[in-house]
This record gives sequence, C-alpha cells and structure tokens, in this order.
Amino acid sequence: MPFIPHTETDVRDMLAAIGAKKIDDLFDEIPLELRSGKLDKIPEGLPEMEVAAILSERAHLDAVGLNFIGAGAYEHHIPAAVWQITTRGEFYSAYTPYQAEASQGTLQVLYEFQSMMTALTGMDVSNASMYDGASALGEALLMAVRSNKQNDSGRILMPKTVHPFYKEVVTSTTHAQGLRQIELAYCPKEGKTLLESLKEHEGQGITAVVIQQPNFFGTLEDVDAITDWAHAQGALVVAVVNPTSLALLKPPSQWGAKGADIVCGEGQPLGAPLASGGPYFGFLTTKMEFVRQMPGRIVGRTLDLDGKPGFSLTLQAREQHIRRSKATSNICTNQGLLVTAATIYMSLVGPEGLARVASASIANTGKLVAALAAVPGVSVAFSGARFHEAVIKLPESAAEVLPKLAALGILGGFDLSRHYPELGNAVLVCATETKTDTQIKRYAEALKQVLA
Amino acid sequence: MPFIPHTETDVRDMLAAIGAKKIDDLFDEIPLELRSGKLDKIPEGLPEMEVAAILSERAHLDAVGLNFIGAGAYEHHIPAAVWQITTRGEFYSAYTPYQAEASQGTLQVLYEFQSMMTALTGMDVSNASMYDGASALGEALLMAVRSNKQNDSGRILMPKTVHPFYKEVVTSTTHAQGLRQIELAYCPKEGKTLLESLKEHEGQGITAVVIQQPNFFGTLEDVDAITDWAHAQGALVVAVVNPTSLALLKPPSQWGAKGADIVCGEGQPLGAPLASGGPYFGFLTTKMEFVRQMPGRIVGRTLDLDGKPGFSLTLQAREQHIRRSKATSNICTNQGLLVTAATIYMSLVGPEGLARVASASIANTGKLVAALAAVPGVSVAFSGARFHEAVIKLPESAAEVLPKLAALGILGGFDLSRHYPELGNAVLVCATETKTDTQIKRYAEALKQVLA
Amino acid sequence: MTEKLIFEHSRATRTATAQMPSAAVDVSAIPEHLRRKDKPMLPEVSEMQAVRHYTRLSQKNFSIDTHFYPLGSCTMKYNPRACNSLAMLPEFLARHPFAPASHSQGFLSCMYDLQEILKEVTGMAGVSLTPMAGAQGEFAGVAMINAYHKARGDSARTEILVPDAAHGTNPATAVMLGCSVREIPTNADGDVDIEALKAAVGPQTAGIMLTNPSTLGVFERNIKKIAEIVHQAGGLLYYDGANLNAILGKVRPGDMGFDVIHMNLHKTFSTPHGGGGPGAGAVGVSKRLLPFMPIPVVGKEGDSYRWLDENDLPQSIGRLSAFMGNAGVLLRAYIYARLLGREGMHRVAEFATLNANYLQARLSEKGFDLAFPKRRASHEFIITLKRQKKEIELTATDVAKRLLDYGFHAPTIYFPLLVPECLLIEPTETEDKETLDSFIEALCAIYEEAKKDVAYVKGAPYTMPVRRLDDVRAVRQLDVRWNQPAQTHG
Amino acid sequence: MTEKLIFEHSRATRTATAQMPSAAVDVSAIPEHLRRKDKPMLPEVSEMQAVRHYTRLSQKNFSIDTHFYPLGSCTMKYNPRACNSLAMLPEFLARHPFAPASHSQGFLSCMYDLQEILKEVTGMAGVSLTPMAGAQGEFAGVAMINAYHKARGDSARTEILVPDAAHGTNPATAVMLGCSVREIPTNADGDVDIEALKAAVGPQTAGIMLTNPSTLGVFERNIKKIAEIVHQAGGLLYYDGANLNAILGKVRPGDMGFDVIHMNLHKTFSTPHGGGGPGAGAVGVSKRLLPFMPIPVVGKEGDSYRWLDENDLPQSIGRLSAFMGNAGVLLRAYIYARLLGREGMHRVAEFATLNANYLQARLSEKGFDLAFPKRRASHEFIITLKRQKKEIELTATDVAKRLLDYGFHAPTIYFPLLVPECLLIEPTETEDKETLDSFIEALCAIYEEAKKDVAYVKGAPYTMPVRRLDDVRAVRQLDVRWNQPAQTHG
Repeated sequence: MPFIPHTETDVRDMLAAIGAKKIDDLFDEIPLELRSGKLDKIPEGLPEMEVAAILSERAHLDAVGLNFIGAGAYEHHIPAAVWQITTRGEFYSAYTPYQAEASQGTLQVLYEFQSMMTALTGMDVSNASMYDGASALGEALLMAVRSNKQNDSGRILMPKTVHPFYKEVVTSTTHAQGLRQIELAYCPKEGKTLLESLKEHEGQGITAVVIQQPNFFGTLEDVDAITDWAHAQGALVVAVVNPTSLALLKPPSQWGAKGADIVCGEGQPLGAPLASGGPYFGFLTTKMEFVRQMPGRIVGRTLDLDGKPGFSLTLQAREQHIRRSKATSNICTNQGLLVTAATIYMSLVGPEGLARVASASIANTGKLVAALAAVPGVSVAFSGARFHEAVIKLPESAAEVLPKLAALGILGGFDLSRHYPELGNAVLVCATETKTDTQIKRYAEALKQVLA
Repeated sequence: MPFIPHTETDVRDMLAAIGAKKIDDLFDEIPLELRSGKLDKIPEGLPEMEVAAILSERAHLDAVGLNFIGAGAYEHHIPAAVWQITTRGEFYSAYTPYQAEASQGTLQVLYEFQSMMTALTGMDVSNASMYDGASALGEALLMAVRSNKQNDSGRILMPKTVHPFYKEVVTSTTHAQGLRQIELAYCPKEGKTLLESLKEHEGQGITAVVIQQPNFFGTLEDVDAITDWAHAQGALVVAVVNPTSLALLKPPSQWGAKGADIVCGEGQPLGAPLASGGPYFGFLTTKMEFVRQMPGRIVGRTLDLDGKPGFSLTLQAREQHIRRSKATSNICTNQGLLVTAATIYMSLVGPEGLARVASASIANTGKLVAALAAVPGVSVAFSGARFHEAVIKLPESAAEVLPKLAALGILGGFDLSRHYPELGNAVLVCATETKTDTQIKRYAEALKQVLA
Repeated sequence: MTEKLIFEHSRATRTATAQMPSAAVDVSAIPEHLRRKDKPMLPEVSEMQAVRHYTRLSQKNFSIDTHFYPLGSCTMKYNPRACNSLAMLPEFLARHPFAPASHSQGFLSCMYDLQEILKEVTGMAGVSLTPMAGAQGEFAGVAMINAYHKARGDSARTEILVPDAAHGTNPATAVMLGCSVREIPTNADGDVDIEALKAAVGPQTAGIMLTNPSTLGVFERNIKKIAEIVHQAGGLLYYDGANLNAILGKVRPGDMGFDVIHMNLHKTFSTPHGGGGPGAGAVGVSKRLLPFMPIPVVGKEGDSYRWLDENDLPQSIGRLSAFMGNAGVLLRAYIYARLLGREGMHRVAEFATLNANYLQARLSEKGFDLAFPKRRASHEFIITLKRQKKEIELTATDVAKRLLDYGFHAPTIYFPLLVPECLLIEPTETEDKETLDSFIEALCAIYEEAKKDVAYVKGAPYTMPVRRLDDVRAVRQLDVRWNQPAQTHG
Repeated sequence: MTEKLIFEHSRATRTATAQMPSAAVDVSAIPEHLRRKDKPMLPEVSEMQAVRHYTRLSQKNFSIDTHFYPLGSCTMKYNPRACNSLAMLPEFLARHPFAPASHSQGFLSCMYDLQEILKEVTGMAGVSLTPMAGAQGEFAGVAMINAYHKARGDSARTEILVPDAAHGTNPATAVMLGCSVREIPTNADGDVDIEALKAAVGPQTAGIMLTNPSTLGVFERNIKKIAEIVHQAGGLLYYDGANLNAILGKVRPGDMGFDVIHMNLHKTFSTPHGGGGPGAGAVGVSKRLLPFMPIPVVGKEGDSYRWLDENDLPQSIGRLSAFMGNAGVLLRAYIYARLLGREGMHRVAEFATLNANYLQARLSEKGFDLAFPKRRASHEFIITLKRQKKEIELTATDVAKRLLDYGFHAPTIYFPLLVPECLLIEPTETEDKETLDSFIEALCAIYEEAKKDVAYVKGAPYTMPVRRLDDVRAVRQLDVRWNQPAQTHG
C-alpha cells in the first residue's frame, strides 16, 4: 500500500471510533449498482525502483538532438540553483497561500515576481501568473473587452505574424464570448505587419489591436506606429512579448505616445526547461486603471496586527470563488511553481545577465542564419531586424528535409508550410545563447549534406 | 568575479575603513620575493553554462554499462527522497555542529543514525561515522590495541578472505603504530576461513581477530567458532560487515557466546551511489565498555536550560581538538552528509525493506551464478553459503574476457587474479536487487559470445 | 525574522557572474528606436544572496513536506519524490514540444498510457490531457457540451445548471462559454433538490455541472435520478472531478452516467500543488463527445505514437495551450499511477474516506457540530462553528489562525458558502492516525482556550513570521509591486 | 517545536511500500545458525513520515544557504549549486569504482585536470587526490616525510615539530605515525619563536608542520627563515593547507619552500561541509616526495587516462581508502575550479582578506580587543573577550550563543587555545558588506546588552529550537542511542 501509513491496528481502532465494521461500509451511501471496483486495465503497482527503470528507458527513447527549434519555447541555460530551490518541499508541496501567515514564503516570491514583471514590461501591475502565454493572450483580450468602454465590440485586430497556436487558443477560449479576430497582413519582404493594412480598419470600433514583439518570425514590429494608430482609434493595445527580449527592447509601456495597455506573454524563457511544452507560465501586466478587470491572483503587501509588513492575496473580489458567475475569469490555479523558478532565475541573471542572454541569442541566430544561407539553395526570407529567430527558405520541402536532419541529430526548426503556405519551403530557426559556433557549423554542414 | 558580491563602492568604503589604499596592500606582510600571482596553467573561468556543457560531455564518455561488479561497492536502488532531502542547503551547506543549538537538525539525524547502526549491528554504541569501510577497519584495530589491556601486542589475525584493499589500507594507516597483520588461510573448496588455521596462533597474545561477514568472496564465515576461539585467546573480535546483510544475518553482537567487540564496515550500500568510489562512509560500533577508546564524533541526547531534550556532541575529551597528541585518532571531519543519506535511506526501507533488498540480492546472485555456470567452460569456485557475491572461474584470463564484455556493455566483475593468483582465471561477480532476469540473461549470453 | 525583499539586497553592478554569458552586450542589431534605454529594475545580487534569500523564504511556508495540511477540497496528500526526479530526467527536460515524433516516443508513450489509465478509472471513452488546470478542464467540458448541441443543430441549449454548493469555477466557466447559469438548491442532507431540478430542466438546458461527492463532503445519492432527469431533458452531465480522490476505484463517473469529466491530477494523482500550481485538468468524455475533445491527443498506431490534431479531430473544440498543456505535471501523474497500480488506486479512496470519517466521528464526539451529522463523510467533511460564534464569538477564521500555532495548516474555511462558519476538512489517505489524533487534540485545546479567553484566540497566530494580516488595508492601499527608493539603486 | 525521533513515528508493519522490492523475504539460502532471529530496530514509517521528518529536521540547522556562518578556520563560503548538480549527473553517479578505464575517461580526465590545477596553485610537483579529509591528508603528508627519511636510511628522524598554535590534528597525526611531537612557542605578534625553533631542530627532526597563515589569523613572516632552519637540519616542511583560502593566487607553498601540503578542498574549493563532512584532503608534494604519494593517482598517456598504482609508484605510502577517496567531492572541487578560473582564484584570497580586515578594523574601532592588533588579518582574525570576562563576566560562549538569536552562526570559539576567550572570525569572500555591517551591529548590541544585564546574555539562545544545552549531563548520563520503550514497538 504505497503512501498509506495505516497499520491493521490503526484501521481496527479507527473503524471502532466510527462505528463501522469494515472500510467498505463507509461507502454505503453509494447506490450498490454503481459500485464498480474493478480496474482491470490498470497495471499492478510497481516499486519505485522498477518505475524508475521504465521511465529512464523511455526518457532515453527521446534521444535528444541538437535543438534549433524555437517557435514559442526557447532553450536557455537555467542556473542549477533555480530548480534545486524551486523543488524544495516547502515551495513544491505547498498550495495557494490561503492562510497568508503560513505562506509568507510563496507570497513574498509572488510579490517579487510581480515587481520584476512590471519592471520588465514597464507596466503598473502584474498578476501572479496565467497558465501559459497563449491562454494569457486569450485572457488579455477578454480583459480588453471589459476594459474598453468606448469600443466593446469584441473585434480584435490580429496580425498574421502572431504565433499561430496563440491565435488558435484565443479562438477556442474567447469565441463563445463573442470575440472576433480580424487578420492583419505582413510585409512579404520584411516579415512584419504592414502598416498600410491598418487603414482599412479605421472607424470600425476595434476593441483591441494585438502586437507580438518580436513576432512569430522573430522579426521586430513597428510597435510605435501601430500603438499610436490603435489609440487614435480608441482601441486598446495588447502586447505579446518575449521576456528575455525586454532586456534589450523598449518596454511596451513606452510603445508610441501612450504605451501598450495590456501586456502578456510566455514566461518559459525565464527558467523553465523545454520539457515537452510545459508546465510553463503566462504573465499579464497592465496599467493601474485596468487592475480590477485583471484575471488571476494578485499578491499585495500589507501590515499585520503588530504593524509589521507581510503579504497576502488581494483584490480577491474579482475572483471566481467570491464572484462566481460574475468573476473576471474562471482561473484559480496558476503556475506558482514556475513563477518561483522564474523569480529565482531573474534574481540570478539580473538585468545585465538577461541582456547578455538576449544579446548572445541575437548574435548566435545571426551566425546561424549566415551559415545556413551559405548552403547552396538556402535563403533568408525576411530583411527586417530580428531578435533570435529567423525564417529560412529551403530548396526542398521542410517535411522532407527536417526528418533527414533529425536522423543526423539536428532538430532543424519549425516547419512553416502549414500555417504560412505562401512562404513555400520555409522553416523557422532559432539559436539561443546555449549554441556554440561548432554546433552552428554542425547544423550548416548537416543541411549541406541533406540537400546535396 | 563569480561568487563575490562586492561592488566598487563597497571596496572603496571597506578599504577606507581599513586604512588601506588597495586590496594588494593587505598582503604586505608576505615577503615580496614570495609573491607569485601568476597561475598561467589555470584555465580562464567559465560561466556555469559552459562548465555544464563540459561536464555533461565528460559524463557521457563514461558510457555506463550493465554493472555486475561489487567488490565492496554495491549498486542498490536509492529512493528519490534520499538525495532530494540530503542536498537541501540546510544539510548540505552546514558544518560540524559546534553550535549545538543552531544544529539540532544534523545532531538529531546523527543520533538517529547511531541508534540505527547499533540496532543493525546489535552493539551498544556507534560513532557518527568514519571516512569509509577500509579506514574504519584501520581505526577499529587501533582501537582494539588500546582496548585490549590483556593482549596489546598489535598482532592481528587477518583472514585472507578480507577485502584486499582493506588490508592495504590497514597496513598504510596502522603500520607506524606497530600493528602487524598475520594472514589466515581460507578453504579452497568452500571459500571461507579455515578454522584449522587458527590453531597455530594459540597462545601468541593476539590482540584481535578480524572477521569479514560476508567475506570478500561473498561467502559466509563461521563467525561463531572464530569468535569463541578469539575470546578464549584473550583476543578481541573486530567484525567487518555489510550493513544490508545484517537485515538477514545474525548481528555481530550475537556471534559466538559473547559477540564481536568492535564492528565496522562500509556504509555505502545504505543510500550512497556508486559514484566512482566516494564519498561513502565507514561505520563503527562497539560495546559500551570500549566507548572511550572509540575515535570520531559521538552525539548524545541531553537537556537544555529549560529541561527540554536536545542533542550535542559528547565525549569530546577523546578528540584531537581537545586532547591533541593524546587523542584516540586525528579524525575530525567525517562523512556527515552520507550519514544523513543513510539515515533517510534506512527510514524509508525499514527492517522489512532492507530484508527484501538483501533477499532479492541473494536470489539474483544465485540466478546469475546459475546462468554463468551454464556457459561452457565456466564454473563456480566455492560451495559455501553466500550472500550476494560469488567467484566464478573462466576458461580464459579475466584480463582478456572482461574488456570484451565491457565492449558489449557488460561490466562483468572484479578480476581476482592479482590478489588471488591461486584461483586462476577467477572473477568476483555480484547481482543486487537492481538486476532483472533479462539483464542476467544478457550477461550470460554476452559471456557465451565472448568465450565462443 | 522579517526577510528583506530581494531588491533590498540589490546594488548596482553586483552580479552572479557565473550565470551570465561571457560576451558583452551588443545592441547594434536592434534599430535605435526599438532599443530599451533604461535598465529594467531586476535585482542585482550575488548568486549566494539569491540562494540564501529564496532558501530562507521557502522556510516560511507550510507544506505537505513539513505539515499536516487538511485543506478541504484541495487533496493535499504526499507527493512522491520519485515523481519529481523521474519527470525531471534530463532527456524529458530537454525535449522541445515541437520535436519530431522520432524524438518523442518515450514521452508520447507515457502520455498514451496515462490516457488509458484515466479512461479506465473514470469509465470514460476518451481522454484528452491538454487542459492546464481544473478550471480549464471545466472550460473544455462545457465547450464540448456546447459543441455537441451545436453539431446537432440544437442551438437553444444555452443554460447550465449548477447546484448552489458548487465550486465557484463552475458558474464562472459557464459564463466564459456564453452560457447562462441557473443554480439548483441543496436540501438539508446535502443532496440536490430533485423537485427543483425537475422544474429547472427544459429545452434550454445544455447540461448540469455536478461534483460528486459534492463540496459538502457527501455523496450525491440521487445521482442516477439526476442523470435521468437531465438526459431526458436533452442535457448532458458534467462531472467536476475535483473530488475524485473520494471515489477512485469505488465508482466511476462513466458508470454514474456522466458525459464529461475533468480530473484535477494535482489532487487525485498527487502532482505537487507548487504554491498555487501548476495543475492539470485532463478531461474524459463519453462516446458521443469523442469528436469534440481538445487537441492534441496522443494516438497509437502499431508500436508507435503520434499527436492527433485538427486533421484527426476536425470537430475538436480546439487548442487550449500553445503546446500540449502541463506536460511535466502529466508525467508526474503517470509516474504516480504506476507506483500506485490497481490495488493502490482502490486503497486511495478507502483510506482517504477512513481518515475523514474517523476525524468526523472523533470531532463530533468531542462536541463539534457537523454540518451533515446524518451523513457519512466522503474524503472530507464539514464542521460548523455557528454555535460557537453565537456563544463566544469564536469564528472559523479564529480557529484556522490558531491552528497554525499548533503546527497544522488550517482546513478550508467559509467554503462551501452554504454552511456558516464552516471548516471543510480533508485529511487525505497519506496521514497517519497519530497526526489525526494530534489535530483533534489541537482543535479541542483551541476551543478550551476560546472558552477562557476568546480574545487570545482572536489574536492568533503568534508563532508565524507575521501575525494576522490586514486584508482590508491590502485592498485599500494597494501595494502590488516594489517601488525602487531613490537612494539604493542606480 | 520539538521534533520526535523517527523511531517515535514507527509502528510495527508500517512501511514505505514503494521502497521495497516486490518479492517476499526468502532466507533459505542462509544456514540456520547464521540467520538473524530478531527484527532490527529500524524505523517502520511511511514514505511521507520520513520525508516530513527529515525535511523538518533540516530546518533546524543554520547553514551557508541560510545564514552568515563566520566559523573561523572552516571557510564557510558559498557552495555553488552547479557543483552539486553536475557532480550528480547520472553517469557520474552510476560509475562503479572498479569500472574499466574504457568506461572511465570522463571521470579520470576531470581528476587529472584537478591534479594539474592544484599543482599550479600550490607550486608543488605532484598531487594525489586520495586523502578523504584534511586529517587524512596530514597523515599522508607525515607518512611521506617518514618514508622519505626511511628511504634514505635516516631512521633517527622521528620527531615532528609543531607550533603551539597548530590545529589539534597536527600533533594527533604525528603520533598516529609513530612520531614524537615537540611544540614550538609563538611570540606575542603571532609568529613562530625563531630562537626556540633553532634550539629544537636536530638530527632527530623529521619535519615541521606549519599552517600559514597560522591559526592565529596572521601570516608567518619568517617563513623563509623557518624553511632554511628546518631544511638545514635535515627536516622537511609540511604545510597544513587548512587556510589556503587566504593565499590562493598570492603566494604558493611550493615557493615558500614546503615539501608537502594538504589542501582542504571543502574549504578553499568550496565543496560542501555536509554537516561534518565529507571533506577531501588532497596532498601536493615537492619533487623529492613524488615517489611516495598515496595511490591511486591519475596518469595521462597520450589522450587517455588511467590509474597509477603500486606498479607505477612502488615506494608509495599505499592506499588510504578502499577506492580512491571522496571522488564526488573531488568532482565538485574541479567544477568549482573551472567556474572560478585563473582570475577567480586570484580574487578569492583578495576578497576573503578584504572582508576579514574590514571586520577587524570596524570591530576594533567599536571597542573590541584584537588578539594581534599590530597585524594584518589574513582571511580571518581573532578578537579576545579577556577584558570583558574580567569586567562583566561575559565569555566567548555567551557571545556565541547570543549571536544565534541575532541570526548569525557563531565564530569559532576557544580556538586557538593560546588566546583566552577568543572568537576566531572568518567571513570568507562570498559575504557582502551589508551582512558584515549587520554582524558588527549585532556584536555591538550584544556587548551593550551584556553591560546592562549579563545574565540575560548568559541565558541565550532564546530563539533556537533548544536553549543552552547541558554538555556535562551529556557526558555523565550518556544517551547515545534510542532505546525502544516496550509499548510502542513489536
């Protein structure tokens, strides 16, 4: 009986106290015809030793290659201290800090996290996290509808350069509340949103304009112009940003004359391993005027009975356990453990470290693009300034080339053909600070070999 | 400057407080001609990310095979909880509990460890650990000389079946104090110490007799007969035991009529990974009458000013930092972290778990021996009852066979030819509870292939 | 001792040098007008300062690894340490979510096996693992119900029925999906008021969201009847699996007639709660909802595994996360399931229920009032301090705070909303009898303290890092981020 | 809160089932007379009980990761977390000590590189990594000195000189090696009394064991002179490297004329102290001692590495451990060395010395008495409370215990024995100025408290899990293991 401490004596004594003869009697309120009891397809329980052997074997099946895929999940160095501390029982096995006095550790971490995210994005207030970047964008748009009293049409301008899966998640999670996404085209030469495409939407009562910076192609958008246009139209600006990039890029609060209104994004680059896509965390920051429309937990600093500072969950009146059907969202569980990791990560790298990570990633992607473009038949798709991703065009279909690269131990990028058929044989590649010159060369040589 | 928190402002302010102009001035008492300063051969410091890449690459070079080597270091399952707790900063980065009130965690762990080791060995008192099993044997013998007022000749009967490297360590560490090892032969058929060989040492004023149970060959010794003989001779009995085996084997306290006097051994099987041979820990237990001759730290339970129980280092008057040249040993640092792991390990497996580990290891070694002996030309060396190791004889030299097995991913055992040339092409093999039937079969098939 | 904020350890130019790439920053690739001009106010500390700060902060938490944590409806049971270390094997951590199937068979096989295990324990026809928390599982569930009706052209069904005892997420979820919500009252014994239900159903009924055992800690005895009523009215049944720990191996939502269920794997399958997440809210569906499952789902063809996406499930309600949800949490749940196995799963509900009924019986015997004295406890139960509040002004909050001083995390308080001054107590199956006995003693001792001097209890806690916090001030003088004082920075 | 003993959580038949092989115990292979009849009194607890117990116990420790720990002569500096995780890579952990060289090139190359690094920083000709702690390193050192004299037929050299300020291990080690010990006095400024040394050396002199900077926290300025005297007398010089952190990159023992050195890698190379170990006491030797190094040593031939053993070093003093010492500790030291690199090593001594001198200067300014007011501090220094003891009965123990209440581990007290009521303070290079300033404030505050009410300080600590412990009782009523009460077990 793994994890159950009861001895036979305990069971006997406890049943006696209850006044029951056997444990099964405790289930006598369940109609008999419903009692199942058999779980034939569940395997027998195994000792930890045997489960460990199975899992190790399976892990080894995922023979990990040299990874040049980004597309929303980025391989960064994670300081050893991050997860050694994060997985301490006190962080790992605690729950939402409902009893603030017995949860000051988690609460202070969340307060520090909120402070860091507002610092990075330049906004006034941050929540304590969302599930992931994509769902954070959905929540941000719902929040925009609630916040934009002038234009609450639910019409959202959504550039085609936004992560395609983010758009899908927005559809899944906001469509029922009447939000509609209107696509904005991108410049086929530069790979960023066409400013001219905005004009046709003037006077349409747009609720919000989404800007992803850097965009899905890794290209930098003209954030100032789009922001100013949106504000002129009475639309809110919802920014989707990569937190690493904010060490070097203008924070959304400074976009255009008035800055973005709501900022969200995927927190994974801040200390979460790739790990098959999760758990990661979404972040969400905004201007103080919109704080009461914000979904999710928020931690505040206050005083105790003795006047000593302490932390607790605050503004809970927005949340579902109080407001039920009138809540800002149904979200309650968030990604606290990942936020703990991110907070420790940001403390360890600091502003200089994060800037160097960003800078080294830009430089390595530049080197990668140069090395790949030197392979006969390969070219770079866009001329726009970029962060740490780029689109390269292959002479053959990516569906042919990528598996061959994988067989050589190179995970060569994200195949764009399904979402962007207009780009032809295009692949999105990424080289973060973790990649060495040798590894970049290895990719180029493998590609050469595959295309030869 | 990794790990140094000083800002330039800090340095300036601190130098001002000291009254020095620059840091180098603080070294002005070192004669100038001695100042070196160059460390040309030391590589440049690297960020953690790069060091991690180097170490991972090197770790992968040690392509780990299927391990059937024992010979004093045993591959057992280690519950995940053991090292996750042991490496918590509070255990990992604390030091010897000199300030007991701020070290109750470590002190209580050590007290519990002492309790567990006395329980396993059946003795009255345990210290808080030695460096490893071999050096513990050296200390045990020095202790025997101090303790045996009747026979302090320093003549030690040392069976040939004791781990050969233990004997070497005993020589290195006790020879200067006049200890002399006298070899006891073993039965070539059964693989255990010949009782008849004892006779010739009667009346020689032997200080101590060493008994390793199970012995280096994995065979079980006639501990009762040897113990009674030793005591009849006025010699002390120093037992060297495998702690896992004590779940099933008679504890040394019950050997013969009066039991062993000093018990030591290698603690590695209790939660320490193989890890290239260390850090492990030695243990040492004894009868209460010899406690003041015991080397190493001992933790005692006492009361605080309020009458509340607490723990502290005790009997320190034996130790080198008080008694200096008259100490029982020069040992001060021990293997506290490994003891922490062992204590958690023993708590998790409990008496039943340890018995099952021992039993499964016996069973697997039995299966292994049967499978190997079925390979043409291979035979089992000894007929004596065994624990979880056995000597097999090969038709070709082990120096030829083992590398071929290694090339097939099988680490096939410990080559006995150097220490026991009389055994011919003999290899010591081991299969603990971690080995499956499939893996045992794999070894037998590989051996067949190699010998074909 | 008060712990400074990490920002208060910060000094300009201080760094954890080993954590930075060697190369200096070069912004030349970024157009001037897109560059950041100011240094973001992240802490500038040494590695040890960060390690020491967060290690010390961790010690200010209660947690399963350190304390009994009988937080009702949260299933705070032991999280096996092996689940953590095995889910964090280097190969699992390094796998990119878009790695090709050739580099994913290990991970995919674990996910597939987990789907199969969850199907078996719930009696459902299909499982999708992608929802990232219970609330997202609920969202997926209601979305599938909507999609089902829509696919049949039954567009009038836009109302979701919710018992008044439900988790707040239920109505919030329904609203997010454009549904209206109608609450169904609960009767005095904690069951759904069947007559009220009958009156409520109709052609507008999309479905009902039900937790069973309910949040009142009792098993809904009329479940078959309820299923019949709702199904006959054309609605579907949604099972909120928050309390699956009470019935694992005893009764299956599929057998009870449910069409869709979400499972909080961080509860029943013991993945860590992590100070507020991540969770995982896998959904199981009956046959008729199979086409609508959220993507991706793992499929098996011969010996190999691959993602099923919109090509395989064209009627899917779509994606709920950019990748496939909280993969690492799912791995932990899978590992837990393998450790437990069939027998282990049967015993979860048995011993969770034994512990709850034992506590309930003993506390009742000691003079505490049960919310539902005539009922068996499920895996949890409720005591109400209504009487104590009236007699000596002792509130649920007072008892909760004072329990912290006794070394126990408090039960859930003031939930469910239906029961005044309530403590919802869930001991879980992993707690030993001695701990339960100490908890009973502590509650009795607190009651005695309160009888003598309720003000003392109202001053609790006394031994925590802070005393009782001013939540009103927290809202009125909102302080939700650190503001850099001029003197310490830059 | 007092933590029970793990045995008090024990109940017969309770198990952490996941940690046991499935097969029942079968003892049929063991002859009846060799079988154990009783169940050893190991705890019978659930997995969570063990996890919770040891997690809670851990919180009762001060440690580097949680507290400033200025324990003189112990070099309690930050242990980088990467050293732990990289040394525990699965392949390193799985490697059997007797794995063939073909399966060991990764590990061996790390060990070889570490030997080379240590040679360079000490200026010695060879390094053996095998000693498992400082004391074993000392043992190896003196054993090599003996072996050297013996090999030259110089059998009269059996006396080891030791300054009276030396670590207690020095004389204890010499005795273990069959040597006699002669103590050399220290003068008022902390240097060795040269005249006394001259008088002591002779044909019986095997060597001198010296720590420099000495345990008095000052650099032995006459080191060249001492080397000359001892060498001229035919003796060798042993360097106790306990305090290498003070001189790393500044001066090398080889250049000072030492013949043999041991290095406490758990100090200078920041491997964890682990609550009392494991340490690692690598030894470095000058050319003439090369043949005597303890085995095994790692050699390099072409691009591959192998163990050197008695075949390669037939004059070796032999093995000191069954395998090769504390391999995992050595890996951590190697990782640390690579993180630090050349520049980092230079800075270790610089900033350790800066911190010590800053503390010394500020404390002196605040009215504390320095043991050696005319000297620079090395990486540590001594204050003496002789005056305070006389004036107000304030002892070093009192200050040490009260410091715990202020959140600081105490410095080393009553060592070295030469200085009355001394506090030996070693801040290390990894502490920030703010922490040092708080420590100064705490010492001043304690002094003020003592002036007002020394009894209050003598009652300290007040905020630890226990108050001051009765060490006399601990010896007199020796309780060194748990005795099972009849009622709770079996």
